[in-house]
Amino acid sequence: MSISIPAARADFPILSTRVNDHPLVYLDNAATTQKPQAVIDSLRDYYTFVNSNVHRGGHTLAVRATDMYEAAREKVARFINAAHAHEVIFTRGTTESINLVANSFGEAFIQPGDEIIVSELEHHSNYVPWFELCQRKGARFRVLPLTPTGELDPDVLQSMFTEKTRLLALNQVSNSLGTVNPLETLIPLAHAAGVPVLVDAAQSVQHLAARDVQALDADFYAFSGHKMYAPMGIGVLYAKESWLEKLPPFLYGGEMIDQVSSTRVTFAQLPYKFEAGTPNVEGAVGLGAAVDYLNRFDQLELQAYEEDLLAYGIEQLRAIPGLTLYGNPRHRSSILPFNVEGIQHYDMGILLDTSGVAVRTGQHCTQPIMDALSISGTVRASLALYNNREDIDALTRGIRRVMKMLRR
Amino acid sequence: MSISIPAARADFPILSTRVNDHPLVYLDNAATTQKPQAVIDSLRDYYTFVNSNVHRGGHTLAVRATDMYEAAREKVARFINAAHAHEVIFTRGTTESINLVANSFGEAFIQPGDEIIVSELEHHSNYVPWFELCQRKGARFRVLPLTPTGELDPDVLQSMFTEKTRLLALNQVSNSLGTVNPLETLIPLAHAAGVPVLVDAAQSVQHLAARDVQALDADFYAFSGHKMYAPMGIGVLYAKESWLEKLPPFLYGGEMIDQVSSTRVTFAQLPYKFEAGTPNVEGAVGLGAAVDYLNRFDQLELQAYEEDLLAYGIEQLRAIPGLTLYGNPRHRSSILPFNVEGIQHYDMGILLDTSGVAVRTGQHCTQPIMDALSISGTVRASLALYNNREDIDALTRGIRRVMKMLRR
Amino acid sequence: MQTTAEIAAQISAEFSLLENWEEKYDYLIEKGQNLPDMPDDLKSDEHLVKGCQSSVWFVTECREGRLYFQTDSDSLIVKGLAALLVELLNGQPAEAYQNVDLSLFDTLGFWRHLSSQRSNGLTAMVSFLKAAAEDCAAHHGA
Amino acid sequence: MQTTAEIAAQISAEFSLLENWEEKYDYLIEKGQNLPDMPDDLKSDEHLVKGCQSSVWFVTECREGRLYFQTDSDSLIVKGLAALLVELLNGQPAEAYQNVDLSLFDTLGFWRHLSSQRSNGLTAMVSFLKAAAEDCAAHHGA
Ligand SMILES: Cc1ncc(COP(=O)(O)O)c(C=O)c1O
Ligand SMILES: Cc1ncc(COP(=O)(O)O)c(C=O)c1O
Repeated sequence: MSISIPAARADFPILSTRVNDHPLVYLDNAATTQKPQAVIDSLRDYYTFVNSNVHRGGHTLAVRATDMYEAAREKVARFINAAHAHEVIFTRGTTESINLVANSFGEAFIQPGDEIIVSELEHHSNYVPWFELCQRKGARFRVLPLTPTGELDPDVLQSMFTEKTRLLALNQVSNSLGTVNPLETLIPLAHAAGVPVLVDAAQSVQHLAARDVQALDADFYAFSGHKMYAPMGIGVLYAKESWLEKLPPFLYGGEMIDQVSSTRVTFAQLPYKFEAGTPNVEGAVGLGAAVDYLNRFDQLELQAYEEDLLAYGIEQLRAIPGLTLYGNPRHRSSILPFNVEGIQHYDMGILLDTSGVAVRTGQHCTQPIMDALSISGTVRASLALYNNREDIDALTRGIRRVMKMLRR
Repeated sequence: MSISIPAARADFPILSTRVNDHPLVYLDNAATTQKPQAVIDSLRDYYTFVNSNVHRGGHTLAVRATDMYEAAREKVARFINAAHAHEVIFTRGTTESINLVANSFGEAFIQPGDEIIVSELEHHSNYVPWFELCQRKGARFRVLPLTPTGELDPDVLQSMFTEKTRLLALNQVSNSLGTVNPLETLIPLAHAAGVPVLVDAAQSVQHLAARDVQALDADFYAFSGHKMYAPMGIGVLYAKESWLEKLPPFLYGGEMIDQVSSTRVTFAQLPYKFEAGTPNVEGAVGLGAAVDYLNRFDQLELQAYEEDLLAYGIEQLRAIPGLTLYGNPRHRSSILPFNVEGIQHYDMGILLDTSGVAVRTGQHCTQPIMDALSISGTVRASLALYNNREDIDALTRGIRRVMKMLRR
Repeated sequence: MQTTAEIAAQISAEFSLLENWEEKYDYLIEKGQNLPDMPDDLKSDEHLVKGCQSSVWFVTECREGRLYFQTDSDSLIVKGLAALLVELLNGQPAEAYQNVDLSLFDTLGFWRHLSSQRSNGLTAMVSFLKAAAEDCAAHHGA
Repeated sequence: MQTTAEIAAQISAEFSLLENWEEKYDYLIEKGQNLPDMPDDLKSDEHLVKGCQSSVWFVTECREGRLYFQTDSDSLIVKGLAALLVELLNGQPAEAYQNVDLSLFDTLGFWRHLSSQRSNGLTAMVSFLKAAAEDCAAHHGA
């Protein structure tokens, strides 16, 4: 049963705070989303009734904590339709998930002369780990360029595959432009060339219903809890079982160990092999609560609501004279990147804040995109399920006010 | 101003829950501690009033979140008396902290034929990362053996240093035996041999007042929030500035980047160079709240209280016929490891749990110690500041009851 | 021979008479203590089923599509659980192993308590027996 | 020439007349806009002080132990802050730079708002000026 989307706003206590004597208009959701009361309460309840380290067997609280931790894994597995719960590895976030693959996959499979392709649309977290891996291994770092509309061209990608290509890393939604990449085309192209694909889903898993990793046939799928209404400090690496079996561990210690002596070490089974040290049980529980929260909505309805709001935002921003909206992809999700002629993005951000409107400004950890667009940065408004047309109106009102202030 | 220690028990809401129809007697503190209400509330307040991604400048919430994150870093720096706040790197926990050093230090400084010394007292998290580093680099992995009392012998350590020794990794307190290692002797020995020292402080930073990293002259000092009354998913690597300047980054992406192009990447200044991706702001805030909480006590008084309780526990356990208490170090902290003749440790743990007493059983991620003692595991009761003599009495009563049940 | 379902019902009935955790564990441990000890020479790595905190050994034998087994553990509690498995399954046809309904352990309260998705001592034991039963059925069918 | 403390008091007094955030920013931006633009050829990497979200350039000159500087930024807000630094410090003796009391920015409200331990645009600017002043003092003293 789905609940009404506009009513969801009341689930997020922070949205009723005031900032600089104005009601908070939170449009920095691509950086991190706010948390529903159900998630906040899940943390309190965890520490008030359950908290324990997870371990094999043991006392009642330990069993309860372990069960909650593993139940969270199963919720996440179902949310992205993983074939097995043990294909879900808990990490700190997208950045760690990608670094895990860059290290473990890189160690096992990258040789001098090999090639790795990333797109020019990537966040630094899905760019620099591959750049550095290539440096370490003497491999070739290749960048699939943006088109003028801010999209990726499947034909260009096709032309870049060689028999040396070992991996394609790209996002599902760009955090700077909002471009939704056509994974349903790109992944089969890569697979036809024998190339596995890592998908950075940091900006998609919370917005697109198309998060079925089996339907997408993604080899690796990485995302962060804190961008999907869950707490900070928890994230996910999904990987196909066949890859996880083949990759060496990333970090060593704690629960990922099977046997240890001074001459020989063996590792635990999946998923524990990739979860060294005490896991963030609290974070996993909170992520599970966020998945439960999201599951209260009809997923297609939620996506339609957000797309409608985005379309409204695009329309309202385009009506402002002198405003440039960056990118013009066929399919865009949740991101409104712009500048107003003669107004530096940082100034716009600071002055919007004086009326309670929270946006992010700068390069958004995507310097390659900024270089491709020959700009120093953008103002970025980004949406979540609790935003509504009034938020967009507050944004455009704020922009017009800043324009009046600065253009004298 | 210090508050009374016995009264502190009321600050921990979970301690008033019941388990299996008995009041919870939580003696699994070495695995993870419970959280005071102040820490639990700090999480709720963070998400209700502040939550935002930290970034450079930006809107009001982002500035507040950044300030709280950096204030937490300063609290931690003062707590361990670091010379600079930027010597405090936030990680997920001890395991990640140690892996960070094993990777970055290992990458920069370990050559084939070099030697790394760890002690036989180490947790797998401070053993396996060095073992694996040695495997990768063709270096020699050397283990400083336990003495029969469960201690480390400075003379033996001295004899192990060669001109090839590059690092000594050891804990301040053993999680399996409670041995307090004489760092004030061992670190100078290592430094005299030109060997830097990594200290695993996972079991000491919450118990010993001797956590002044400058007085100890530790090169690296690693610990976990969740074992010191803070949330899960946050930990610390302290390292001397001079080391942090020299080490290459560990993970790549997000806020640790300065400039990026397809041919060149440069990194941010300390501490950000070592904090890739969205940090766990919530965790840092909770850790800051835990430090504030601990600072309400007189630190020497707190240590004396815990040592007195430990002495009582040792006395009471030794009075049980057929019980072996492991290790007999001159200085012991917080850990009571034992077995009762004829009773498997797992059975003891499960049956103690039926009367609400939570202990941990097994190898405690220290297989080398178990091998050295020729046992398959122990029952471990471990103390925190909220424990009292009644908890010890509940433990010994429970043990006697189990003995009656099993010895027919 | 009774079916596993019948045996399960019987064990449940016995258990329902016990009043508290202590009595339940007492009963479980007694079950284990009544099981004959396995000769030490059979307690080899080959027969060890990797548990977590305790060791448990199984020696199986397949006769005419039925699987028989002996078992032992250094833990009395695990041995008690293993003893329930003996009661339930020993000498049953291979299909009975595949279809065994573990909700019995749920009712006893031990399942939730002694196992968890992470610890799975019981799961490991049952998986081992299922694999052995599959082998047994395959040989018998062939 | 007035001391920095006197100038700071004067700026504070002016600011205290402003009623809200908008007016304060208005005033700050006006300060920036009144500052002469720096010729483009001086806006080189050599003179760039690494800020975070905006670029700010400083060209300094040391005369008889006093430090003079020009500054510019692509951000009007940063340029306004830089203009306050010009009012406060330009042409002061090197010691004045070392001892500058940044609590002025606190009172204005901008310090907390525009900077944070992480963003430190203002911190970066002041550190840069302090280093230049130190150089200046060293050369003058020598
Ligand atoms: C001595 C010691 N070192 C390292 C660790 C690992 O800490 P964590 O699991 O928090 O990473 C522990 C905790 O189990 C420990 O007791
Ligand atoms: C597309 C994309 N990838 C990766 C990341 C990094 O995520 P995190 O900082 O949570 O590790 C982000 C978030 O900033 C992102 O937007």
